[in-house]
Amino acid sequence: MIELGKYAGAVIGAYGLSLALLGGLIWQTLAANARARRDLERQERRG
Amino acid sequence: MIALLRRDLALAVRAGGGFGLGVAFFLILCALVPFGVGPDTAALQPIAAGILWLGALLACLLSLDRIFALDHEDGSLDLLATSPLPLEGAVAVKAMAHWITTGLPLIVVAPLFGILLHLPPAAIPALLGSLLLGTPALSMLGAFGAAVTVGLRRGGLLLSLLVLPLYIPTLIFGTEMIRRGQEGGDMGPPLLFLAGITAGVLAVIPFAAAAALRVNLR
Amino acid sequence: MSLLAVHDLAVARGGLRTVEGVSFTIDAGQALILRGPNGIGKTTLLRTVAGLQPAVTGRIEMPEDAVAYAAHADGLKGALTVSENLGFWEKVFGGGDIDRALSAMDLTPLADRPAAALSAGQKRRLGLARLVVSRRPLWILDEPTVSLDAASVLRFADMVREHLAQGGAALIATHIDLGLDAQVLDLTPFRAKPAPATRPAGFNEAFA
Amino acid sequence: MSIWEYANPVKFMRTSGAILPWVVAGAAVCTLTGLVWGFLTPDDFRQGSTVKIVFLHVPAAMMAINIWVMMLVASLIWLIRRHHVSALAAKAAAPIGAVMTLIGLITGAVWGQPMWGTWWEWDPRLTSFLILFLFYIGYIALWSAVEDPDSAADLTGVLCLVGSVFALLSRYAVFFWNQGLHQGASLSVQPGERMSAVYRYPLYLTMLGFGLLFLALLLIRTRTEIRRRRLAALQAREMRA
Repeated sequence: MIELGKYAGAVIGAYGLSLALLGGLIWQTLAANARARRDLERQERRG
Repeated sequence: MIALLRRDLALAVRAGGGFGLGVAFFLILCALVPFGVGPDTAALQPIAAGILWLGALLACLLSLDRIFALDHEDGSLDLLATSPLPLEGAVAVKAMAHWITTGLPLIVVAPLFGILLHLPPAAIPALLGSLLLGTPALSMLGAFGAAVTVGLRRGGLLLSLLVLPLYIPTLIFGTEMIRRGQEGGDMGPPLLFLAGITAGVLAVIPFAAAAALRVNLR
Repeated sequence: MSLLAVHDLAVARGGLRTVEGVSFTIDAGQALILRGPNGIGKTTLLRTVAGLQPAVTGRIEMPEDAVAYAAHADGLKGALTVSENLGFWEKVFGGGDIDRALSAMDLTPLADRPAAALSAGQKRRLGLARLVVSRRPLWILDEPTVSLDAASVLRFADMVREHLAQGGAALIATHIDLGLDAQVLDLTPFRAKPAPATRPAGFNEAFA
Repeated sequence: MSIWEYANPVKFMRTSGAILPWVVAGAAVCTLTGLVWGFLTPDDFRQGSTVKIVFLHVPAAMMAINIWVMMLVASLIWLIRRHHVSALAAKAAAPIGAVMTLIGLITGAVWGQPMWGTWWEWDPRLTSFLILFLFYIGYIALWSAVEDPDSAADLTGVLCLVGSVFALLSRYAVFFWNQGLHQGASLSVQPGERMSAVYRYPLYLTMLGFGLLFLALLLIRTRTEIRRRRLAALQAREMRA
């Protein structure tokens, strides 16, 4: 494990928050995409 | 154009509240601040300029949605759009009517409220000058926001969200000018910036607002 | 000489074209009545010709500043009196005869009433009186007789007839017979076909 | 063949579908490698381990501004040439830009905390990013408030134009208002001194990674918007028929 010194909390916090935000964005993007694809396919099968 | 200005002013007077409401809101805001921060001159004086500008800005925001909403509802906007008046001109005139009914009364009472907030008398010319130069831009930017959100159901809140960020430069230079007037600093640069922003806004924003109105009319 | 010439016009509502291939001309002294079922796009067509929204394709030719438009909303301010309301539009449109407009729609006795105190039919009459004040040659009217009683409809028809006699023209969407000597255009055959468009009218056509 | 043909939804779907896996792979490799490499760099003698935050802060801040510029260009293309995909791309980019701005703000505040002694300082750079964030929020809110897609595209386009001018203006105003505590150019740790190669190369890698990540997310989100639009269009057609 690398030594972060006295700023460990700040560094880990910054990485943690940022990666959580990025992860949330990616998850939302993929979920919305999957949903849109599913809805569209259902509509196209019907019509 | 003059006919439109006179009609809007007459409507503001007759519908009541046009002139008074903004000023009343401004008064309440200025009266509440000392309750929040304490009655000491030492606490009030440094923030007086900021409070006065914020109060003017919020009072101006209150009546923005009425600039176009009423005319949109009763169909006047359609008729204005087919009239010989260019829509850009109509936007400018309606923003001017808004300034006369809200901005101008605020400027008149601002020195009075400045005394309430312990603003030193030396800063009052700067206060008047900054409001006089800055508030026309507030009305015009507000007219742009109103044009974008006219006809939307949740328009009111969205209007504030869109317009307030646009007010930031005017707010910064306006309060900076008073602060410098208070401290006897050089008011030139903020004054020039404020005048420049207002001039630019008055020249360009009517076109953007008219474009947004045309989109919302079709 | 024709006051309005429309060539191969297509108009859209909600990003989908409603009617297409519409062509007609209206000469001075003529009126054209538009008919068609609800939702076919009469209002959209009128708004397009009035210049309130862009046409999808086609050309609209008319002299500049020729249109006076009147639709469901009368553009009245309740806080102003009847004559102040007319006076405002008279100034905006550059001069017409308010007294003549008032008498044309039998509003003279009401001239000093605030518009808010008028009944729905009286408001409508005031909205139509504005047409006289505008002094525009081409009247574009969308269901002008809504909430008018039989006597007012006759009065309105007289007003249109007088306008036509003075060299004006009118394009009217209405379902009732005004007793005008007018051509009738039924929009039903022009209903837009859901064929792929080379120039989409909006998102709904670009992505379908 | 002209570049404008990619503004056709069908062509866009085909092309973006073909390049998407490569972009995703590139984004994952560059971002992850860059961040891990950056995390393993030695501490700066003055800033200690907080220097590691630069590998998030600088790319996110760079993308926050670049994405707004991209939205401005896309809005202009829509307003002038009426390419529908362009308007949807601007819509799709906005939430990515907002998240990047937020990351820039958070990392900036955390990075400054040990030096400034406070979690938030009204430093002009941080403040102008806060203002940029407000503009992103307004833009996204306007898109979701207007129901008619054509009007929404036009109105947000106009807002993006006006907002760009005022975002820039606010930036100057904020620098006038409060001269900063922030360090000067982003690529130097100390003013006037170039960043050493130990930090520079992983930083370049994360910048490339964030750029590719944005491209990947943008393509996916634009595809989502196109599908949603197509669904709405099919339903509108059904209603009309």
